[in-house]
Amino acid sequence: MGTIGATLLRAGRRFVSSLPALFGVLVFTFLLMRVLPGDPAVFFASGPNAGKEEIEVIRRQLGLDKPLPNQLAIYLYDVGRGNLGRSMMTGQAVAKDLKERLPASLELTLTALLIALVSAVPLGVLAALRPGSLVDHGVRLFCSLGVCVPTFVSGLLLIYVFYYLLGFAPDPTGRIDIFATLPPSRTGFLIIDFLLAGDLDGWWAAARQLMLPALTMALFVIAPLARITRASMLVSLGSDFVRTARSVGLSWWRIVVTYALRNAILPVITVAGIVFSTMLGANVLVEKVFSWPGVASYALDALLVSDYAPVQGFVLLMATIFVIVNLLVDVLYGIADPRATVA
Amino acid sequence: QSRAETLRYVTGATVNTLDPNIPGSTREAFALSMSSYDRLVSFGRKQLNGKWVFDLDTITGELAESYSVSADGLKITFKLRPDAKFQDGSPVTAEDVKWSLDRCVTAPILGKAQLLTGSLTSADQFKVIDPVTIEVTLPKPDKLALPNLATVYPIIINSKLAKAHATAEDPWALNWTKENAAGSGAYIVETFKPGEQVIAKRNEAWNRGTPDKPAAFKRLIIQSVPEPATRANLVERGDADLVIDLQASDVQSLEGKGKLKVISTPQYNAVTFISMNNTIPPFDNVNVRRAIAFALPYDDMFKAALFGRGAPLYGATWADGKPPSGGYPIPQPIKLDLEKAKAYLKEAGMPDGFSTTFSFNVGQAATAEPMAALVKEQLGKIGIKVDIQKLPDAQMSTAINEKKLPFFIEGIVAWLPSTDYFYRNFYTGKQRWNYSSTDNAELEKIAQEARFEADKAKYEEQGKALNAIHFDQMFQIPIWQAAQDAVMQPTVDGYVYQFTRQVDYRNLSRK
Amino acid sequence: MLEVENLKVTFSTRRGLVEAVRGVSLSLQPGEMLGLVGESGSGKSVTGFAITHLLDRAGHITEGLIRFKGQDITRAGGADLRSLHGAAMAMIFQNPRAALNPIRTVGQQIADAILAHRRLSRAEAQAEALSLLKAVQIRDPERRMGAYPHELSGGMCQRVMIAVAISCNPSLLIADEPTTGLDVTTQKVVMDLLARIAADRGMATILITHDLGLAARYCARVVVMEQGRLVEEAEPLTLFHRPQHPYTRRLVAASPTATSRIEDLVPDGERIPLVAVTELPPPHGTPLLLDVKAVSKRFDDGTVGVADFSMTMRGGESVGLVGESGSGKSTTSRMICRLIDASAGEILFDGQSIGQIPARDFHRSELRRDIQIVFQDPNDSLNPRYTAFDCIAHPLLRLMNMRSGDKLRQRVEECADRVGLPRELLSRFPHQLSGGQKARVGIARAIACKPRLLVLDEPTAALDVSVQAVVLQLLNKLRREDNLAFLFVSHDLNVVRMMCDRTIVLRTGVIVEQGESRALFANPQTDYTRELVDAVPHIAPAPA
Amino acid sequence: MSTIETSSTLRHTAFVLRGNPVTAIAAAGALLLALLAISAPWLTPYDPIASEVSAALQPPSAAHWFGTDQLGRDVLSRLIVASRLDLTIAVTAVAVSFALGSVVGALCGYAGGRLDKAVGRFVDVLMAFPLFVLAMAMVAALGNRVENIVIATAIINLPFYIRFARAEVNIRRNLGWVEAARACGESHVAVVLRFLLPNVLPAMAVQMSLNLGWAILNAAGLSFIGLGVKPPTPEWGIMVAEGARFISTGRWWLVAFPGLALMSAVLCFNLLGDGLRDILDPRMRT
Ligand SMILES: Nc1ncnc2c1ncn2[C@@H]1O[C@H](COP(=O)(O)OP(=O)(O)OP(=O)(O)O)[C@@H](O)[C@H]1O
Ligand SMILES: Nc1ncnc2c1ncn2[C@@H]1O[C@H](COP(=O)(O)OP(=O)(O)OP(=O)(O)O)[C@@H](O)[C@H]1O
Ligand SMILES: [Mg+2]
Ligand SMILES: [Mg+2]
Repeated sequence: MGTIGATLLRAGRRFVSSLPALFGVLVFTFLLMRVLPGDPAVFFASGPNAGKEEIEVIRRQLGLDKPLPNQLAIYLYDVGRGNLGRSMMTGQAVAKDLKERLPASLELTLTALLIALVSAVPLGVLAALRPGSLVDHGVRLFCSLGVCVPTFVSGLLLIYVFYYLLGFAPDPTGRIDIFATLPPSRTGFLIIDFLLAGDLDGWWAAARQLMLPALTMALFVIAPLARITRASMLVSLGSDFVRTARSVGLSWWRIVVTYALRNAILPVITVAGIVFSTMLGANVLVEKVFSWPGVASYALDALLVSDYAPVQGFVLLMATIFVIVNLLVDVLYGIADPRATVA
Repeated sequence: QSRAETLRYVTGATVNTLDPNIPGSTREAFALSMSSYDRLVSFGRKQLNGKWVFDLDTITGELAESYSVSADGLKITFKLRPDAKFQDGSPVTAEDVKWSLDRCVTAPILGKAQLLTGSLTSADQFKVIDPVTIEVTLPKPDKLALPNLATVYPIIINSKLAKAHATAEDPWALNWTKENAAGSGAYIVETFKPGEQVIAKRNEAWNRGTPDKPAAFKRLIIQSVPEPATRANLVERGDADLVIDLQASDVQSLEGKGKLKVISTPQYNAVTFISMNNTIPPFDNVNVRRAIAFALPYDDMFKAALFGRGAPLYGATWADGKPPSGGYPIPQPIKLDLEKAKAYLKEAGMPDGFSTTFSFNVGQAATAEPMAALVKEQLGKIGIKVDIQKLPDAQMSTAINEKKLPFFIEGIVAWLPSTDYFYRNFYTGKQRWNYSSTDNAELEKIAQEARFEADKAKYEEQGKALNAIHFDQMFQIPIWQAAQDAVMQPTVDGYVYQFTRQVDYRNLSRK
Repeated sequence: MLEVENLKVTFSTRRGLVEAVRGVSLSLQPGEMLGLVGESGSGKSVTGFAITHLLDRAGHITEGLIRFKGQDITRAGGADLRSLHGAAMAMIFQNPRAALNPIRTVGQQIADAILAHRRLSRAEAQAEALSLLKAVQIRDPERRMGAYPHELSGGMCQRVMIAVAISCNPSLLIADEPTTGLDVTTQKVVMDLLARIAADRGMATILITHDLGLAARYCARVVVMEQGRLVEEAEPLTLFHRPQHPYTRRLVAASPTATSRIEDLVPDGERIPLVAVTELPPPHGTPLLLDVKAVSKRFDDGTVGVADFSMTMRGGESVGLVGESGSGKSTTSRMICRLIDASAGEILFDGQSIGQIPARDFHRSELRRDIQIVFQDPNDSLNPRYTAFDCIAHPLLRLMNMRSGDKLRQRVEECADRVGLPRELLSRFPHQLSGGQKARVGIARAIACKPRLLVLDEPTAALDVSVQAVVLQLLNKLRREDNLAFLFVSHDLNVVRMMCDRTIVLRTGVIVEQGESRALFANPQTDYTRELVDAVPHIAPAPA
Repeated sequence: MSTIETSSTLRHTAFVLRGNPVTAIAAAGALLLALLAISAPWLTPYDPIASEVSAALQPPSAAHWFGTDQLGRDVLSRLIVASRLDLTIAVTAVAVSFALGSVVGALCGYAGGRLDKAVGRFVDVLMAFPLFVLAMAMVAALGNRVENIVIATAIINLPFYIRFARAEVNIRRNLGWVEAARACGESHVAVVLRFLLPNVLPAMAVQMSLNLGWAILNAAGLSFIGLGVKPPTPEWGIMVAEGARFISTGRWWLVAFPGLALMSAVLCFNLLGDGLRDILDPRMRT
């Protein structure tokens, strides 16, 4: 109980200490967007015959007619009230857009991470058990191959092979077959919602849809995860306490899993946290290729047309998730390693 | 509904609003609004080179059962269909029409600038005569007035519904119509997810199609698929029914396979330019512009960028050097002729060339990038050093609006393509669409005169004069009208090339 | 019970095969405690691991025979091995904290070991574990069951380790340096416990250690190893008083005892002749070389490292600083050496206040070259990217403004000669040098620019006794030749007694006692000092 | 460096490579790549930017080994020339972020205190950014010139180097030899830059070689969304991105060859990492 309390306390403290970073991100994005040479008012006032007047109207609508410090103050005030502004591109409130799209991104990223972890950890362990052997080199090569293909290429290739040539995969157009009926939205995660609704066919359809994009992303992150698993597994296999475990005759499985792996898992958690955060932001390309209605592709489109509010909202969201993931990693750390609570 | 009764249309763009008037509306939003809203009138269709295209000259009633133009051309009277109903079942009245048109010319929305070109500027011009009759008054006869009412913007909105959602700051309920359709159109929007998809079902009560019956497809799915190669795969595998924005190379290969129906129509109302800003040196020198016009690798560009899909606007021969027609655009007597180009450069006092930047839009990269590479290579041969700039869309439009780009690729499109309309809107004034920043008094004068010219022959002469000035001054270089390649399942029928350069879903049916 | 015959172990390494054990034969009776001593690298641990089959993957038994209770287990594997491990023979390792799984509770780990060999329920195993904890005399065993290793002190960890090892009643226990890393006081307690448990349960024990004193105190029989070979086997008294083998002789001589002098540590042949012996204390009235007035150090995190520490030193004087781990010895020496700033107090060197110059700027001070330091661990006191030559030349370049060239080379070689470092080693990198060689480089570096005060922070703690002996002797010689003043930090009281005129005893940053070394150790005034002195294991005095 | 040392370095390198075939292959690949980049202008069979539209989109043949692209340019020639730009981008981006990140990180790790906290905050802000989006925004803001792509890539790599250097220096700052350097009269700054940094370099080499690959991928990603280097400059990422769109029309050579080039480069760098550490670390030497 004491340790849980301490962990929570630490997490809380860490959260508070990351607030300035969030604020920094907020301001920095705001400024960065204004530095972009594109003027959203001009872009969006691009109907035929749009003239100065239309541009002015939009500018006023976006609040761009005010001096920069005022804009910033208004923006901060709005954000404080949970209003992230409106997207010119979709015409919706950014908060609403993000809320609708975040589950898609999260579902994809989490699945990818899961696939990556499930394959990377055993591979890493395998490599660590026989360092320098053929297995080790093989694992290294396999993982490195995954990380050296740009995701958009592997994505397009997977589509070409599994959808176009073989027809195994459903059409790569988003989260669910367009003709399927959606389950009542409870979590926003389709594969969970379908399960809750007891619709197994729907679940299977959603899972199939998820497979290729998740695989594309997973391929890209197996390498760092396997690498860190191998490295920390090597350390913990070589450590004194594993030798102790051997000296008292524990079974092989127990030594590898309970003793070595559980100790080796800490850095893996850290890296998984980092990987998760970067994936969430960097899966723009995968989302584009698979027409996945996620937040990253949303932000990319907005960025290209200098639609400020969505980009700002997206970055803030990502930063918040980053902070939350860090907290989570901390808490996991606390659970996985009793020593962490002392530090 | 069965799959056969559904039309699945995939596109790289997205529908971002249900009200086409909202600033920032996309072309896809326009297309959807054609089906979700009705207008008073609509364009007819005609066959051109064996393909159906919209016909500017036939204007038929849509919500109007009939219309009449007074002899002096100052009054247009519309009789509404008595049986027309909004999608919520309430009847369409003249009040609704007046409110909608008032809104179009007063609210700060896109329709305002458009209707202006048809002399429709004020709410006073619209008068309710009785519940099914409305009268439009014009300050002077304007042949674009009626066509303007067939364009995308003057949608007829269910005014009672809209007013219920109006607020003091937003008297025209713009915020509400953005996300809610309150029209009488052929399709009722069911799901609207900007950036993902729109799903609409057929409005069974709608009967304003050509043979007075509802649209053919029971359901309509408009889906955003950003990756063009994926769109091609979808339609090839039969998962999508229709797509119009494929890459030229994919269209070529799909056409070659012969499994699908491919209808390619040059975009008659659109022109792609290599533009030069006539106020930025050295492009302020007419001879430089001429030199460029004769130094561009037209054929190569056409082949490499468009795979030969479209209508070239170069390589014509004008007998006795005069424009053969008063239409716009017409093919120009320009071609790759480096000797000539060098001569012009010399005349311009720059025999050794100069350096400049050449810009294009990231969104257009698929065609613009090979073009730019070719332009750079060719111009290099006459000493013009070109630095290629690839700009994100918003930056490009901002830079163009601020007249900062000397040399770039751009395109124009006119919904009401008449010669004077093109010249007035794209060659005059300090505004964004005057890409070349042309300021030519003679051109402006003739164009303004032509606007209200009723005599066809005279109009033709004016058009020729404008074309002659254009060629002489070479403000910018029209290069082609790219093709609109509609690729569809062989079963899909009724595709018509529309002024919006989008699909009008109401035209389509399945054999 | 255990018989080992002509055991040979090789390791395949990147540099080819390394023969670590080259023919060891020994035997052990039930209930006997055998000492296995020798210097670092002599193959003690490898012998232990080979017997228990815990060698690294790279290691192989190439020859020999291991018989355990009459059974040949040389090539045992799989299930045999597992039942052998723990149930028949167990091992206790050097660093107890590292040898325990940091993320499992003490109770779980003991229970794991029990469950590996006996069919019990978890609860029964836990109960058994608790009784084991009681057996190793841990205070408050119920509470400790749920504790993690990091929550325990080093001594407690070692007790837990013992509990794990004896959990299945093995008949053979191999304790590989069970007390290195522990305080002298804790060492005694743990060893006593181990001896008692072994006796109670009739376990045969092999005690691996490099501390002859320890072996002498607890073992009935001691074998000495050198470079993978057994060189001598005897009872401790015989061994220490009449060593047969030259290696044993050297080893015995090098181990400091309560009465030994520096000169005794090294066999006659290797003794360095003292040039000028100025045993006399400097005359009264000479100005103080170092005057430390009430300095204290409080770290950023609030820990008080040293509080109100005062001392004085004269030129050529040698002062020892002793105390248990964490008592502030290093902190004090680093403050005096001007590597960190004191939070309060004043330091005068040669009459000048050097405490006022911030440590950040002290490198520019004239006095920098007068105060030099030699560090505890020779392994990390040399820049891995510098050759020995570079290391020694470094202060010359920086503090004496010498340029690279013949003169520098000459000076470096001279220093190397003075510390007895062969010149051909100068081009080597630290990892290519032995511990003793590295220590010499460190000393050469410190004396290169002829300082007046040398601070030595446990300069021999990581060295073997024989190397330590040589280094101590060397230091002593240098001190006398150059009339250097030493501030000598160590936890080995015997060494301090030999090296220092005066000794200061520190405890949690506070001076407990100080005085003339010999007197202080002969007759400690405080309990703390007495405990320190008593805990040092000695080879029993020779029978008269 | 004396000749003794260089020869021992070489011997050591050879030793490491022999013991680790994967690294050896990767090293050979990287070397080949570097040679290719250096001698690119003399190797290309055709002018990489000269178009020949009549010969566009030809499959591999004896004349054009890797086929031709949309403008009839020789894919092989473009590939070879692109190696130059790609390696330049990768190497400069990594060099910039390494130079800046390691120095700042090392100083922070050594000094601790307020500087450390301030920089830590800055790094937090950077880390909290979705990095690829940051790169996109920066390229969009600054214009898609090669320098800007390099800067953007460098900035998004920066936090890793700062953190890494900070951590590595932090654990070493109290080691004997560091204090010894101080006692030998070195200032704090000199200790950090001349003593600590070179010692953390081997560990960072792994990160660097990974980042080299990553930088190339990053540039490719930017190209894919249209923010890559400007045409007609040949660059692998652009070639792959353009070629990827031709997959469905069966013009596989447009994506396959640039894709393979890019892949093998990234693969080499990735696999090189571990070996590089062994080579650079003097402690691994005999
Ligand atoms: N895993 C290994 N690989 C290669 N050589 C090894 C390995 N383990 C030990 N050795 C070598 O075996 C020899 C004996 O080592 P061992 O650990 O037994 O020494 P030790 O007597 O226990 O010394 P210490 O007192 O330092 O513990 C040493 O020279 C060492 O280098
Ligand atoms: N940088 C630091 N920050 C905070 N506390 C420190 C720091 N350095 C030392 N301490 C604390 O100051 C106290 C004295 O430490 P010091 O290193 O001087 O002990 P020591 O006597 O040299 O011990 P040992 O024999 O283990 O070397 C310890 O409690 C230690 O934890
Ligand atoms: Mg040992
Ligand atoms: Mg210390």
